[in-house]
Amino acid sequence: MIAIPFDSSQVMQGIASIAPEAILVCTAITVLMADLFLAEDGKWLLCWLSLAGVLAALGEVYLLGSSRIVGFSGMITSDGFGMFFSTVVLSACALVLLMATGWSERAGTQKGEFYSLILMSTTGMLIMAKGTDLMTIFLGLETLSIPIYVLVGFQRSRMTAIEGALKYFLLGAFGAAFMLYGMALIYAATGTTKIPVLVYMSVGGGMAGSSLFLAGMGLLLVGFAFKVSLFPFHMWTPDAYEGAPTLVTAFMSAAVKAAAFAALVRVAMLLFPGVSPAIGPVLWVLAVLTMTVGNISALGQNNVKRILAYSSIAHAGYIMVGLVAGDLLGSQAALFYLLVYAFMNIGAFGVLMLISQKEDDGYDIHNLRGIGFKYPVLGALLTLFLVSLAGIPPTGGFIGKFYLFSAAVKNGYIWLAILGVLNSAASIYYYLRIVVYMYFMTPEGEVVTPHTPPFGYALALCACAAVVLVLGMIPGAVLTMAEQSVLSLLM
Amino acid sequence: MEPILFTLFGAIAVGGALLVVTRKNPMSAALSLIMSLFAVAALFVLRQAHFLAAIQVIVYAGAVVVLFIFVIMLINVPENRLPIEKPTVYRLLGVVAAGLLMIEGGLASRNFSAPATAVGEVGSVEAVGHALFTDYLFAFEVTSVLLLAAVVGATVLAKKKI
Amino acid sequence: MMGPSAYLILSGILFAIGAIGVVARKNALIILMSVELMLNGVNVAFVAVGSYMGDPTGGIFAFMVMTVAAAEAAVGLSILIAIYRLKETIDITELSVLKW
Amino acid sequence: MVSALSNIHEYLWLILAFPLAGVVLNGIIALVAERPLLLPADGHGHDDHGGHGDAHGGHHETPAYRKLVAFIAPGMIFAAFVVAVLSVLQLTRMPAEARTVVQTLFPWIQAGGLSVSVALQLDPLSSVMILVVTGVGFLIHVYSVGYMSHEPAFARFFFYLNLFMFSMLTLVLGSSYLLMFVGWEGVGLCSYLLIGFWYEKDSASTAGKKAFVVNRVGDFGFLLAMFLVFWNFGTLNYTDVMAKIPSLQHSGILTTGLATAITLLMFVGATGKSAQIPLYVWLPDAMEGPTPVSALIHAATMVTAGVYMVARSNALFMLAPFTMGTVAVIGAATAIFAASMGICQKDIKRVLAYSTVSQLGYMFLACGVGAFGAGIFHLMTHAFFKALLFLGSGSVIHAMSGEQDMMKMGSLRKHTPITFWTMFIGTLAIAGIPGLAGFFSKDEILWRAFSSDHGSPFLWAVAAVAAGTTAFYMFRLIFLTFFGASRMDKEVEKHVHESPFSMTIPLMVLAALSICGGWLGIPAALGGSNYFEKWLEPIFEGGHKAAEAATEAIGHGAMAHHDPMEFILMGASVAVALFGIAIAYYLYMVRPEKPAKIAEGNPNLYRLVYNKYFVDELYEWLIIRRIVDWSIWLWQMFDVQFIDAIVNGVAKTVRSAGDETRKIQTGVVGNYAFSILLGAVFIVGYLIWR
Repeated sequence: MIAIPFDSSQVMQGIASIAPEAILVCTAITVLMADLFLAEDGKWLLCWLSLAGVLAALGEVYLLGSSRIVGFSGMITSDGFGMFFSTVVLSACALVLLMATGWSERAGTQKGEFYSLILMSTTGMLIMAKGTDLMTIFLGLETLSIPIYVLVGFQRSRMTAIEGALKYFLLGAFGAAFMLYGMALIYAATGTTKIPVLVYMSVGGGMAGSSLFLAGMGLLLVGFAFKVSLFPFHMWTPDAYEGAPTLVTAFMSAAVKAAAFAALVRVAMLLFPGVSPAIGPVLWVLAVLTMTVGNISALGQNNVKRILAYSSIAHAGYIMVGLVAGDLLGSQAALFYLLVYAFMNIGAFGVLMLISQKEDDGYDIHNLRGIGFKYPVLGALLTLFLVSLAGIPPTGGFIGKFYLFSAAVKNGYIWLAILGVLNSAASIYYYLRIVVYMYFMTPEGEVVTPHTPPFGYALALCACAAVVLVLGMIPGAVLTMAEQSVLSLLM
Repeated sequence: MEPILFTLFGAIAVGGALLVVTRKNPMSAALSLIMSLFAVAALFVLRQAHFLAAIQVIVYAGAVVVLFIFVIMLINVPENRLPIEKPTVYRLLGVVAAGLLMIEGGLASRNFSAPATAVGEVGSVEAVGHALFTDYLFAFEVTSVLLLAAVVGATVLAKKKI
Repeated sequence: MMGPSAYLILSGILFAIGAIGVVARKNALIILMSVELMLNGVNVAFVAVGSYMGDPTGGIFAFMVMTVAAAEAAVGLSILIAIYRLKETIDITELSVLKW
Repeated sequence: MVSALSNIHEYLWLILAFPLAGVVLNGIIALVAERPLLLPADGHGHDDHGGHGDAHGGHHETPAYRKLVAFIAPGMIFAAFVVAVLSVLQLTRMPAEARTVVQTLFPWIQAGGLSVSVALQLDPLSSVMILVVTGVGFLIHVYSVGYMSHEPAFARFFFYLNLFMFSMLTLVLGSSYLLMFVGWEGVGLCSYLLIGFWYEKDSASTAGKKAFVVNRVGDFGFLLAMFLVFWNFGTLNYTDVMAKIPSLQHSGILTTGLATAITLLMFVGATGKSAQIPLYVWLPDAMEGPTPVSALIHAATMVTAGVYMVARSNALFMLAPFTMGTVAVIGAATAIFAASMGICQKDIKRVLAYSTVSQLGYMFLACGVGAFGAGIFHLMTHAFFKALLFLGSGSVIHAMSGEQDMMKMGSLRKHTPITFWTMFIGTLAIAGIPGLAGFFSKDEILWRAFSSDHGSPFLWAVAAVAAGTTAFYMFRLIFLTFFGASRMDKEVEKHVHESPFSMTIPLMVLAALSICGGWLGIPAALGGSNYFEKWLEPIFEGGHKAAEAATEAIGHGAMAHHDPMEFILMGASVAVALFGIAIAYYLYMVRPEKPAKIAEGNPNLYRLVYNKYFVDELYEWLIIRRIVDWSIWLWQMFDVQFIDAIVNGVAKTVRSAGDETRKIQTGVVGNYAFSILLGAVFIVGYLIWR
């Protein structure tokens, strides 16, 4: 019998490293329990309760700060990098919950399960972003995915929702299997799954000759590529986004993408340099194809949700540009862009949720006719978010794209930058199309009447708009933060 | 002894897997899946992973596939309403692609070699338990969240009235 | 003499067969089983590598994969039940309202 | 007071702050006061006005908020103008080599080796620009108050207009390429909003879209150029970039190839914004917007941003002879090409639009032959007379109750004397009649196109023919509009009236500027001092120095200012212009009436006269009609069919490619999984078999 040693300082350190996650899980369970005891007209409390938990977790993230805490024998590390992505994910979650205050009622998601699933998914995201062991990354991925599969199909009486859930689930499991196979091959090649050890082994091309390791990295990349929806692993995206309740779509597009990119950036910054001559071209091709396919497919769409889904694919391609560049600046730009992207995308979905009357048909672009002048604030907000998505100054989207493409130019990927800028130019067309419908198309019949957002919802929209604008005009602080967090990763 | 047993159980596992993907009736597929899973459990024993072999039988073959069978019987699609599946070029391409992946995986795996010193008492209940509650405690805890999410999710989607 | 790579190759074969099932079948239930098959194939690799290396990670990883597989099966099957209630089919080619 | 003035440069930010305040105030007013307009209950009134709101009779009480807007919007611009004038005056008192004032407002981006502040730079070049932008902008704002007085969305209009002014001033006052780009995008957005202002018109919203899409192609070039500058210079500030050129040249980083790449990409950006071949297509369509918008954005300010960018980067352009050649050739080609298409237009605003494209071509021609000062000089004078012409045409349209077809005008001279005389002055100026603004700037360009190291007689000849063509079509416009018999609808004719003072006073001021504006730059050959060129010299001498260093050439010394050739060419260009006017006079004043009159009075005589005129007929048939036909053909074939087809074709191809790409999204999970599997096979295969 081997006694398990108990080292209280290590346990404390471990608990400290996962304190935000612990808060989230506790909140999730509390919400589930509270749901049992609350009367139907008291359910609105659940949302605020969840929000309080998320904000507490966010506060805890900042209490922990960017100091490095290695927890649980190196399974998870709380550091500046984790802090950055925790901020992104938790703010996205908080925004979504704020919007849920005015939305759940009519969407039928005013339920303890809904909120606890969101919270558990967020927990998974934090774990994935902070994981320093392939196992942790995998478990984080699953913990974030399983609730999302369910959330996509939450309005299960709607055929599109449940169909989207099925597709996302089957492909998600399929994609996760690839990632797992990759991890197994990496493990076979190196005998470890701990990222720091892998870095030690692969640095300076130590593993570049091992086809086992290369194949493992390739399959790992496939898994990540699926989650961040890179071509040709992107096909689930439009379907799942369209089918899901819009609030969940907003959450997925911002938070899931950020978490998956967090792990991808970690792996890319730490492990890809060791195999860069092999994997560099792969990333290059993926970035270009993803941008192009995403943008081109969005051109002829009439469903606004699908447009934004394809746009989210294209944006994954832009962010990949930063990873192709592969240096500090590139990753920093990717981080910054993910933050901006979270806010502008949630904002855009938030406005659309108010305008659309119902899921599915409600998101037809024709419903936007005449909105712009009749509801100037909504119109202006949506225009702002779309302008930012299109990468036009003075919005955060522009700064992000500027950094991404200039990182590419700096590292000699001129053609990548050219293709990226061309793509960005093409993407204007479909963002603009939405604006044109809002402002320049006369409505056939009545202009739809958007829902009046309650206070929390309006607050979320204003916060998104403010962040998008502030990051466009004074991005310095956040850029520095992104830089610091990438540096803390490289330490 | 190991090569012979490996070949035997490996063949059963592959055969069972092939049956899973070729059977028209999901029930036969599920039973073939059990066969394959049992064979894999035997392989685990060959690699001295006794604990995992037990778990494989109890959790995988026992619980998961039973769940499958339960659902198959619950929704009980009549034989004549099962999807009609014919060999098409697309399917052939799928097989070819999967075959290519297999060849690639095989080529990559070919030069896998283990350090000669390795002695494995890592698969025993005690060793696994020790690792699970020391180095991998966190992973173990995360699975609890994962399972909770799965329970809540499954209820939300499958119960009659929410 | 059989080398340790034989287990990895077997793992690849099981994985590929599972992949064929996912790509080629129309019956959602069988697709789900094929995914389980793929995960199972991966487990063979983890366990074999772990035991050859004398490292517990492989075994633990396989253990985690089983847990995940169980969770995925539960969620996946409940999605199927919900679908069947709504549309009385588990044929994925009939479940293609969302496209383009 | 003196102390406040002595450091007026510390208040440079006010030039931006005033329009911004206007944006905010007008935005609030638009939201509060014009909100009812946006609601469907009042939708009818909106439609009635919006459709072709240029002019409507009917007198109604002006609401107080409209008076407020009418005061705020031009007032803010005027305040900015005052600050600009004071700043420039102080700049003139500084020694020539110290005339660069940079005011840092706040740090913007400081990370990853990039350090960009929001900073304003006042130097001779930007001082010219801000004076033109605020000055002409102010006049156009005043004019708009009258012109848009019947527009229901009055505050919204001025909100956009002030927003435009803010962006444009950011563009010209910013101290770095990044800030220029911000302004560049901003003006593009405003231009798009204002072109589509009457969005109920389908053509208006399509035109707006076209402008935006075409401009993106240009922006693409600008962005890439900016990246290249940043990674080779490590900075985007103009002063730092210019300062680093010698050392980078020395260290071999800044090769001719790099300079060519950067400048060509910049020029792609400039062709988009400044409507040069092949990206000029959006400008004629942009005339769907209200006329003051055409005057402000599509004639005087925004479209000259490309010229400003090229002039701003002159030091880089001088290092790239190939780009210089391209700029010159494109400029000259655009000048003649657009001028020839102006000949056949019937819509009064489209004539002016093609004319703008053509004049912008002149400016680029000047830049391309290294005469950046002349280009900027022409930019300024063009802003005066083209704004005048556009506003005049707006006044005409106003008088004609919205009619824009010149074939339905005529004899307006009697009804609208002020408009006629001011437009006549503008026409003389653009035609290059000696003494007026256009003469000096255009002649400077023609002379430099001929004499500069980068120039050639061929470029001169092209530009001179374009000048003659310009004179022709501009006088055609004048004759068709103001002279001859009335071809107006009876109904319209009853209402023809001179515009109110708020519209005519800006016309008169601009007319005065169109006369005197050129006197700043009277060339030495005519006994002037060419003050304008001297003023800009500090900006452009850096470029010439750098170019000399690159070619290792010994300085060419001062340009030979007293070359007798200059007088000959000057005379020739004036002669060409007069010839153009003469043809226009003959065709549109003499010819159209004579045959008809004679035929009425005496059939025999008619035949005689007809025979006598037979030579003329032949001549006309052989040459003049051919030219007009050719112009129409060119316009139809090239502009409408070819270029439009390319633009639309590319859009259509991409879109149908998109529709095809989407088709792989079959909706069947298995196919999606297959795609993932294939992707994995390719990636792993590449990695292990590489």
